[in-house]
Amino acid sequence: MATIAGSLEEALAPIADGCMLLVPRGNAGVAMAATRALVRRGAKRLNLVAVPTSGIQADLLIGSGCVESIEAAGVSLGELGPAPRFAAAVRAGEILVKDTTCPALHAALQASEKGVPFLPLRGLLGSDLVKYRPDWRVIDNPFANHDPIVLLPAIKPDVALFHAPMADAAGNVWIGATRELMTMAHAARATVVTVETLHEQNLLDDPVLAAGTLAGFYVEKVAIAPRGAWPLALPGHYARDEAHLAEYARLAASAEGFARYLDLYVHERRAA
Amino acid sequence: MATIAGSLEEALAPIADGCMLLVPRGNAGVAMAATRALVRRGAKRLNLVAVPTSGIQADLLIGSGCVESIEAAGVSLGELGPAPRFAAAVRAGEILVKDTTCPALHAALQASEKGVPFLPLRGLLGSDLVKYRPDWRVIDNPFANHDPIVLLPAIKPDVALFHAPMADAAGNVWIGATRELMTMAHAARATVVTVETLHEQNLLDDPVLAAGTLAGFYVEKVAIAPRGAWPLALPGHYARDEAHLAEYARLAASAEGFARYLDLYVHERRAA
Amino acid sequence: MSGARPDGEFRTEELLAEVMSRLIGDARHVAVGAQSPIPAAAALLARRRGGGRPWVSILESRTHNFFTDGGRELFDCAGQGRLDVFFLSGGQIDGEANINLVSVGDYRKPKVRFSGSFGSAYLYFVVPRVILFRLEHSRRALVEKVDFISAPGTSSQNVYRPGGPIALVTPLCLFAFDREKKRFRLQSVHPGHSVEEVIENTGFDFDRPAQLPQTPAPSAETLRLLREVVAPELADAYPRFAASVFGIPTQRRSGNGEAAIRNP
Amino acid sequence: MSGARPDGEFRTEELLAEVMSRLIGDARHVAVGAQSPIPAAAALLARRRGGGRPWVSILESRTHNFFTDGGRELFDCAGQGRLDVFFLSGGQIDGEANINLVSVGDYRKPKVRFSGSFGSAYLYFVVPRVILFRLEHSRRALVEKVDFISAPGTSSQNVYRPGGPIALVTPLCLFAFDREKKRFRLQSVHPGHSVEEVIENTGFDFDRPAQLPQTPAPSAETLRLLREVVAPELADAYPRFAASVFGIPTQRRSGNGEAAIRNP
Repeated sequence: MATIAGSLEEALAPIADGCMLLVPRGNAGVAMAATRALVRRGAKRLNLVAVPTSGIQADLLIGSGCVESIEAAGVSLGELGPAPRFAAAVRAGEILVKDTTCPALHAALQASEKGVPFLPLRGLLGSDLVKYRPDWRVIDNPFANHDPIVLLPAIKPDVALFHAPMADAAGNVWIGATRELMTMAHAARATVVTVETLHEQNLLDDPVLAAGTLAGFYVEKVAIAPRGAWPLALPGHYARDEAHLAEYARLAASAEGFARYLDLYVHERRAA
Repeated sequence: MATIAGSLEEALAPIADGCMLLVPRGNAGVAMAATRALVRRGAKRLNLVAVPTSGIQADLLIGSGCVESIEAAGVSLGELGPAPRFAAAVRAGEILVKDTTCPALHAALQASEKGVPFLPLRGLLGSDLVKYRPDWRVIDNPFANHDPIVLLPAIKPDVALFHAPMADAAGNVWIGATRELMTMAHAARATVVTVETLHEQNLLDDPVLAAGTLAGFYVEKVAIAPRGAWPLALPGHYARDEAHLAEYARLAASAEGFARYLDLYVHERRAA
Repeated sequence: MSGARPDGEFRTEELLAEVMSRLIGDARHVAVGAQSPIPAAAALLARRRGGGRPWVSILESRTHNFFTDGGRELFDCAGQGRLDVFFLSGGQIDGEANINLVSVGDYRKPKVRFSGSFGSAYLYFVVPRVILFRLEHSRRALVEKVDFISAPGTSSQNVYRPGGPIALVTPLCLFAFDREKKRFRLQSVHPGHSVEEVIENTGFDFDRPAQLPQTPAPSAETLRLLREVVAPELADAYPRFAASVFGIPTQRRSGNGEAAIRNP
Repeated sequence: MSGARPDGEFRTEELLAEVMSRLIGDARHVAVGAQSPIPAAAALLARRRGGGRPWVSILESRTHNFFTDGGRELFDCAGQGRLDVFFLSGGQIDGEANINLVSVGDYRKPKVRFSGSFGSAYLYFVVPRVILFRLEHSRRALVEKVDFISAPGTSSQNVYRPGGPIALVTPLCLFAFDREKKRFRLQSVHPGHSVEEVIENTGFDFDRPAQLPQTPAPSAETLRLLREVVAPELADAYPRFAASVFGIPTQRRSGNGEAAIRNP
């Protein structure tokens, strides 16, 4: 199904304004080059779903006004502190946050992957998360007596977007042990992937590579974006750019600083 | 956790009489050498759970009187026809069959993997499978109106047993794309694995191998059993021994012939 | 055992593969389960004709199989709405398209025990176009009412069911299934057979048009594709079938660098 | 920035790592989530002392991490009963061990917004021994009642809950948690601090024994292990912490053949 796109911009066409966009956690292959391209394009009203957390990617999109809502178990810059544009937007009531917990997000995606309307999950009871998630249900476990359990409805994203080490001409993508990327692709209607390089052979022909490969069957578009996770890490390939992330944290602490960051690294295309 | 066992027999110690034993489908790494060792040991009252189907492995254990019950979506010799000892034992009422369907087995194992008491599954309604599975429940989907859906209770096996290409000294096992082996190990209390060879490096140190590796954390015992899936295939390593399987099908068609098969290939240890 | 046949002659398996291939239609993804060599041939034939479309997944095949998420992926894929066509058979199939893959007689002490329901109780519900096939066209195979329902042919309105049967292919004929009426309708009778033969050997009642067409024979080009292109591809999943129907030497099954092991 | 310190001196982080390490006890598997460098140090210290036991999983680490089934494996593992110890913090923690990782003030328009609940709302229920930690011991951090319950400290009898809090570690002291009484009990006060200081800076009421012991200082051997063995291992997950507390050069984080990229 997959086609190798001629440009990053072309690959991002399936990410329509207003769509539900699924993105991975910080070290799992975040498509940062693609994210900057979305900001440049002026993407609007994205309903972001982080699997299960996000950092600079969500913060950048929120600060740029691309986001209507975000479902996440956490949004932060890790050791560098809170995600400033996220926190500011929440305080100002500018975005809708659907707070959740990591395993609930994984389970709700697995529900979509399996084509079931919901998945149950232990825990959660008595948490205010349940209070603010009217879409969750509590039932009595039918296999026991007086045993309440939460049911999570399937999350059905329009597009999953991530960055991976390599793809082949058939659109097969090597994701390694970062298996949530596979669940994301199975759960989403369409999947857009940026990769470091194209692999010359078919990834499914080698049983060792195949074990870590998402079939092109699930992939809508692939674009080549070398160092496409920068300034985040692509584990096994490059580390986080700590200096740049610290600069981001410093600049994004204010609206003015954030605008300057965009000028420096996003709109000027110095980072693309 | 895993220790490399000194012998096949030692590795099989966790498979106690009366336990619930989880085994994979025919081309997913069936531990046939281990199965013959179980027959020689005179294993009793096994509650076999096939993921999701079985063939000569289940037939051999049933014919040898090792099996009390079997949960499976299918038991057959594939192109070679029905599984004769299975069919004979069912007709004679000698074993309890818990008929199921492939995705129900996968889902019930995923329930154990996730530590939830049940998983829902579409389909099934109106099938006589539901009629004969009093352990399944039908509820009204709480996210819709008048939308019945089946809930499958988690299957909690005592031991998962399979054969894989290689393990390392830490008990990490390379399973490749045969991911149900990972779910099986996660769902089972203990996992016993036979392998073709020991890999000299730690499998988790190589990101490409790690993508297809089950961590030793989940593995109780590993034994080296070259050609341990014979006469079944170990994909990527050796094919099914069609001639031997045809001989099995022919001999196992009668109780006498089956006894002769055991003499020839199991008790005489010619196959171990 | 056979090999080349005189032009124009064809085996029943070849005719059925052609019939099923036409039923596949404009699918995006066709999957074939266990013990289904003719459907596998049909799917590969459709893919050849479609220039690489549909995607074909053959459960027992290593080469025609893109699944890398284990045994559950086929079913998850179907649950996601990403599987358009599947094939099912049954020890018994009845007039309401219920299929029985479990047993004849009392379930707990059956007269005949079949292999089991495999994925039928799920895939019959979620795959939009399920093609039934039964290679024995007899009153004991095609019955009025199955002894055990592995998967029901139809469901009530409130049951989630985007999928279900569209047709039944046998060595004698092709039936279409009408989900509203819950009945089969005879579509065509295969060359060399008659409607009387179908009626005599069918245990259930079915509809039929006044004028009954004959199933078209496979063209020379179809037969060439089946024998020269499809048959060798089949051999990795169905070595015995490929050998007996198409004369493909059985050693070909151990392709992909796999050496057959004859003795331990 | 620091490096070697005179023998006997220790940093608060080192004391807390030692305290947490003792709390880990005889575990089989300890996991450490996001933004938890001191717990990571504690777990690695316990593993060193235990000669390779417990297994340690550090979420952000590549070397201390055996997970190959994606982001869900940690949680699945805990759900299977295969995770014995986990660490949680909170923007607010209250006297009933409720934790708040979400916000202060009105949820929909908060005064302060924290990062989010991460895995707490699940792991707090299923991990038998959860160790709470809070690096700011103040009345705004340790409150009478949290503004938002990310995860409750206790649950009613009929709620499935094999897990829960056992202790709370702060820079001033160690509290034990009594699940029956739903109250903290002061266990020991760290060297250089007093019970009065603890009372004055704690927003919730707690029990305490008549005679209150001082938390033992880490031994020279513990400090050696932390500085020479644990600290370098920490750097792949927590480069800034390893640099600022233990003086590990930040370039070490890019081990495993990963070159840091300074500029695009």
